[in-house]
Amino acid sequence: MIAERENRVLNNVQAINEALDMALAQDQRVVVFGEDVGAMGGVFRASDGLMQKHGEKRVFDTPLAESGIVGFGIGLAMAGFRPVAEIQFAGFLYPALDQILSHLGRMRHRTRGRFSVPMVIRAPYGGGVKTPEQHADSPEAILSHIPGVKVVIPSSPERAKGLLLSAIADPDPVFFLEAIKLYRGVKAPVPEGFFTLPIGKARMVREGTAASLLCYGGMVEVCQKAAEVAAKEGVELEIVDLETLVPLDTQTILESVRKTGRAIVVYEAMRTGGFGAEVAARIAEEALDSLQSPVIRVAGWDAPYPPFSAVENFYRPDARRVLEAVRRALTY
Amino acid sequence: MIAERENRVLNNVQAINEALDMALAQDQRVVVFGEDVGAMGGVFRASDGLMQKHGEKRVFDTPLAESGIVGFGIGLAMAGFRPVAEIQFAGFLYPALDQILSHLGRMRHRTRGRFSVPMVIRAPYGGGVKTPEQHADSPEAILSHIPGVKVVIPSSPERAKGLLLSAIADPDPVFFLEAIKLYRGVKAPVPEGFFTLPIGKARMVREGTAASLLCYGGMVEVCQKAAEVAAKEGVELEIVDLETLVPLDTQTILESVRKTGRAIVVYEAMRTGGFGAEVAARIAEEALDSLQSPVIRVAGWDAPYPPFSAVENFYRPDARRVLEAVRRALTY
Amino acid sequence: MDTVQYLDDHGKPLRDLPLSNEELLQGYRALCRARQFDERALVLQRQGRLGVYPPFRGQEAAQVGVTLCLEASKDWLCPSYRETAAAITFGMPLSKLILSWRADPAGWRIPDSVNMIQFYIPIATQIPQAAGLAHAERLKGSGAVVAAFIGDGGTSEGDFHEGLNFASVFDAPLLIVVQNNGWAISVPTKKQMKVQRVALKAQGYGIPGVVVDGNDLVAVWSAAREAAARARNGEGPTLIEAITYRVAPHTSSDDPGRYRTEEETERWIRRDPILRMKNCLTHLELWSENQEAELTEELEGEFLAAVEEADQAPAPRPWEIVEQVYAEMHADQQAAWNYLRGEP
Amino acid sequence: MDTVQYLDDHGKPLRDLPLSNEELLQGYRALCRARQFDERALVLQRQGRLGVYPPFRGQEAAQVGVTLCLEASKDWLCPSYRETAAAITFGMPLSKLILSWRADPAGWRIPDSVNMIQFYIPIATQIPQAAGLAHAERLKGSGAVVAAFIGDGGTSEGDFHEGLNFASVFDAPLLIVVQNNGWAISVPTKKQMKVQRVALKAQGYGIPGVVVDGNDLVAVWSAAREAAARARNGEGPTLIEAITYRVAPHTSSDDPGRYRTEEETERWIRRDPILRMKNCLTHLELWSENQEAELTEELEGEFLAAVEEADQAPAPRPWEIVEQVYAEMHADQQAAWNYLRGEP
Ligand SMILES: Cc1ncc(C[n+]2csc(CCOP(=O)(O)OP(=O)(O)O)c2C)c(N)n1
Ligand SMILES: Cc1ncc(C[n+]2csc(CCOP(=O)(O)OP(=O)(O)O)c2C)c(N)n1
Ligand SMILES: [Mg+2]
Ligand SMILES: [Mg+2]
Repeated sequence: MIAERENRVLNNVQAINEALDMALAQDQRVVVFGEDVGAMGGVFRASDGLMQKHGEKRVFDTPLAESGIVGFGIGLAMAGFRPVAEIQFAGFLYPALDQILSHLGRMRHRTRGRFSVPMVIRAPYGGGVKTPEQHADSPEAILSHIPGVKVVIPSSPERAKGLLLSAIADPDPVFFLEAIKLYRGVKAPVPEGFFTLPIGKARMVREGTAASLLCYGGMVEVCQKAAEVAAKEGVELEIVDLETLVPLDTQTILESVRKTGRAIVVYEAMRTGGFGAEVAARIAEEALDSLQSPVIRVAGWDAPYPPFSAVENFYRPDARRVLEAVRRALTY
Repeated sequence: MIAERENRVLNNVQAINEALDMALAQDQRVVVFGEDVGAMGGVFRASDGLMQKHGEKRVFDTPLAESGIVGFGIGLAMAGFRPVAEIQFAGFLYPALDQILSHLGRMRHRTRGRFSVPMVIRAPYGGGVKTPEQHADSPEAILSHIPGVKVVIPSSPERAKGLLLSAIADPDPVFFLEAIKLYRGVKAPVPEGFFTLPIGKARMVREGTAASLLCYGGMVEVCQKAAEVAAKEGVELEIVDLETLVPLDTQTILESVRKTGRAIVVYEAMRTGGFGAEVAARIAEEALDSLQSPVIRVAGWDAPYPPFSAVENFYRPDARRVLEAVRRALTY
Repeated sequence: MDTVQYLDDHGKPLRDLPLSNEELLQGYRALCRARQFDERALVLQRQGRLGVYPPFRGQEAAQVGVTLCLEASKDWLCPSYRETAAAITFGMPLSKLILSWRADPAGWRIPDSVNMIQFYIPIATQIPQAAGLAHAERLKGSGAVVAAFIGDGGTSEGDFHEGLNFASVFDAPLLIVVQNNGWAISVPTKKQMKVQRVALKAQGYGIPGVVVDGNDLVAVWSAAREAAARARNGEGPTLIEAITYRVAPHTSSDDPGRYRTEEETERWIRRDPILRMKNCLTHLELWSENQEAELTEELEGEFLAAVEEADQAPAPRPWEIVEQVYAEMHADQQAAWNYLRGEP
Repeated sequence: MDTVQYLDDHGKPLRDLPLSNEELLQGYRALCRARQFDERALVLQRQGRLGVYPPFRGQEAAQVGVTLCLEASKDWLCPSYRETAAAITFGMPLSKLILSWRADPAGWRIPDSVNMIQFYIPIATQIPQAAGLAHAERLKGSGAVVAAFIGDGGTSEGDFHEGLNFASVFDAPLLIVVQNNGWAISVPTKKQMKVQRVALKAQGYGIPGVVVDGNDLVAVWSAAREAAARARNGEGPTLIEAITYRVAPHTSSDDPGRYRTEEETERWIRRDPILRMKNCLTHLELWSENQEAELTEELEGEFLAAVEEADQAPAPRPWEIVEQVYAEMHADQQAAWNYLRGEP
């Protein structure tokens, strides 16, 4: 694809493709690899055209082995490269979790700074588009509990481009999770040229006073829909897109909750142990006195993401469930 | 070892050994396997003497491959066995996480009940005894975010025996994490004979009024020490041992917090995304009005468990840090 | 390594066949039955009456040949997503398979009489489990065998290795069948492994490795039969590499034009396993166009009936999401269940 | 498979040696230096001046022979916890190694001039990383090679397989050295794999597999030299299996009496690699007891100086726990750091 520069309205895949292309052009240390990223350009076409443009040494297919991919990338990084690996779906990060938990985030710590792993691991995640089993998993909570790694989840084409360029330049390992639902679902203007956006900062998506919706990735769109509906009833919801889960921008979250007095955390992973628990915990620790109603989590149920596509939308939070939570909070 | 029946004061390893022995004797479907569990009886001797007693078909060594061990166990379970696998240290569960996340807890759901995996995976976890790198990890939060599995963490010999016998009898997969620090550190009377203790119930360790210490595994001992010190100053702390993280006994937690008005969650894993976040979140959701002070988490820092043994005790929560938290809560 | 082959590229027997005439006919019918399903399933898919579907066209012989050695109520089948042909031959009702590829829970509940585990999505994870199943049967002394299927791409995963190692160390009665179909989505086998033949990997586990012409039903069936006999006899696992080709797209969402030439595909279509088998039967004077017509009609009827049956399955209900996660729902799930029951 | 061997069990050359006299002497010194460290380290451990320590006695030749082919500032060493002898030969300062086994951060900071990654605890995880390092060097055209060590037990892990496959597919300049020392803690090799020789596994990856007498320094060195030359020449990886034995306990906390006979250990002690090499030198009239005494004295002095240096390392400070997790501390870590700084 190599995003058509003249038309600056891009979808998320195009924005990511553009960021990869620029990173490859700018920094000779960048290499892009994974399953089907070469000739095919990735199952979602995120690396479309890049092998053809930058050559097979810099953009290449690997064998079908995720632990191998991540381990190989760690080796490349220690030898001075800037590996950008694609894991085909976030649910296929699991075979790589040993490399991730044992090494990715520990390298700098254990070697006292001699080695670090400036690697980016991109993976599509989340549901909403009737993918086969395990293709809709949202494992961000697991990744966020791993010391030494960063976790970034963009929710718009512009953010995706700027954050991915930051992630590739970052001196530490970064997971870059891309909501499948937003890949082609959203189109928006994206600035041309090279720019970065800060990792570690939450983003105010919409200001409001009635309650804070704290969300990220595919749930931002859902919260926006909910906020629009609520606005028609005169209820002004504030939306904070966490964007970076680790390191988490606690200040922005707390400021919002202190302002609105009500916190609703929205995520599509299984509720128990999800990243929303961490957000809720921080609010309980640091904004207790501002809370006018209990923190509410709107999340996936304590069950696997349904492989049964007809019912997946009853698992994945939608605007209706967010609005129900808002109502509960406001009538508490 | 085969715990000496006459002396009913056992340590945790002996209690576990006794439970395994009884389960093997009682149910021919039970098989015990893992790395070094046979001739050697396990690196902590939990299966000491069991191969000799029950034969090499029922207690056996496997190749050194954790994904293989768990996958193999899943197969055994689907064919009607009751596999009890030992993973040598919880930090070596990581290579098995694909089998665990992809299959262990999904089997019943995906097959709509045709197959289930009544398997127990035992693993020593946690720090405090100067083990080498990665031998002190506490990955319970990751396991607790996996639908379809249960997570049990005993904190005394009696509980270990009764809960392990329940876990083996349970129709669903159970992780059974055993605090290394408590293996030989604690001796206590253990009832003879076969008995089970309920999975899914928290245990009131000590009643009190000033604040609730919510903890599990190796942290129970730490909280007990803190409570003893506080008691001398006339501060009566309540201690709830969660014992089962999944399914979590939220009611017991809430009752305690509603009573004391103060919640301190103690765990030794890395703070961000730890299981204590889930506990804090549930309190923020359901006991907000009872809280007289913010929830406080006392946990490991956002860093790997230090492989540098001289400083590990500054990472792992101790009574002093718990007491500091108590003071903060009480003076809020 | 030598490739076991009984039929030439046109289906003419190269030597005496190790199968009876009845078996040859049974085999051909099984191939046609699978092909019929695959063709019809793609039509359903295009009509929006199926979810993402991974066709197996061209690989029928490799799957059918192995599965004809198994007994559904005793042996085990551990497939990947690609093995619908194996499942059909193993005895899965077609209506269940349609529902299965509709991602419908009714399809995912496999009948008790069929010892098949699910079509696995996470690649290679079935291999250690298959080793465990096989070891279980050995411990029970049941004489049952397990057949696990995997693709050329799947051999790169650690679980492939761990499973083979477990199976070999425990002499588990297991057939590991690698369908080397030349591609893992867009990645050709030569980028997947440096070795020419997957079966060479068997040597690293001290087990027999066999290469068969995967488009030659006679070769597959007889090699699998020998391997199954060894396994039932306590002689442990065999790695069978079936050389074949995926002539269809990877799944109904794939566009092979992005990574391979039509010419390559054409070459393999000429080696079609069903055509070869039909020519073989014709050559042996075991088959007529009349019989062919009858068979086609029969299979069409069977498929249409299966679709009808599948269409009658009640729509899945939202609250099933939290059912069957544990033997008993826990409190949080019960709350979710109640909530979902309240849905319109 | 043939086992490369140059010295008989007593050290007598079986044929012309492929090493110069100087090299033979260099090799012997390196073996003794490693042995000296191992013996002294165990003493320190018993004195409580070292943490858990995994001795390598009996495996010196397998480690030293490979490492003598490497250049520390250019090539890479990827060891498991067992490879202190390799690290010593590669150029790690002894004081650093003492600190390393004291679990002291000062020891874990490897000098910039030494391209060694940490002693890895999670088994087999170094193999895919080594493949990545090797591929990186190939991309850079540096001519560097990577040597990764693993045990017989470690070959069972999926990462061993994935790493070998990546290395072979990318023709990465990598030596995968399996020290088959007969045991993985208490599990004998025959329970670990069905195959007699680990090196047979190389055939599954299309790369050369070599078996060497791991207690014969000449054999190890020359085989590794050939493999390294192939690798530098763009011919890809080699799997080297060094047959050896761990005559000491698994670690300082292990009791081998629980799983193996003393007789077996005795048998291997008689094939001690250092004794064999010394006999070889004596046989070739390259070595005298005088030289031996001098060497011993020199090595003792070196070790004592290293201990002294190590003892001077400042005690690790609590706040180092949260340092070097990221290039920059984030807010939560900064708070932890402040808290830990406030500790008495
Ligand atoms: C662990 C894992 N990684 C990645 C995928 C995505 N994926 C699905 S099929 C496929 C290619 C499989 O190729 P092969 O094993 O040769 O089987 P084939 O499709 O050719 O039958 C990939 C990469 C997956 N399903 N599981
Ligand atoms: C992934 C993993 N699983 C288990 C262990 C525990 N463990 C440490 S050493 C060892 C045996 C290793 O045997 P081998 O690979 O033959 O090496 P050796 O100790 O003989 O040098 C085991 C099981 C570990 N360190 N890592
Ligand atoms: Mg394939
Ligand atoms: Mg060994």
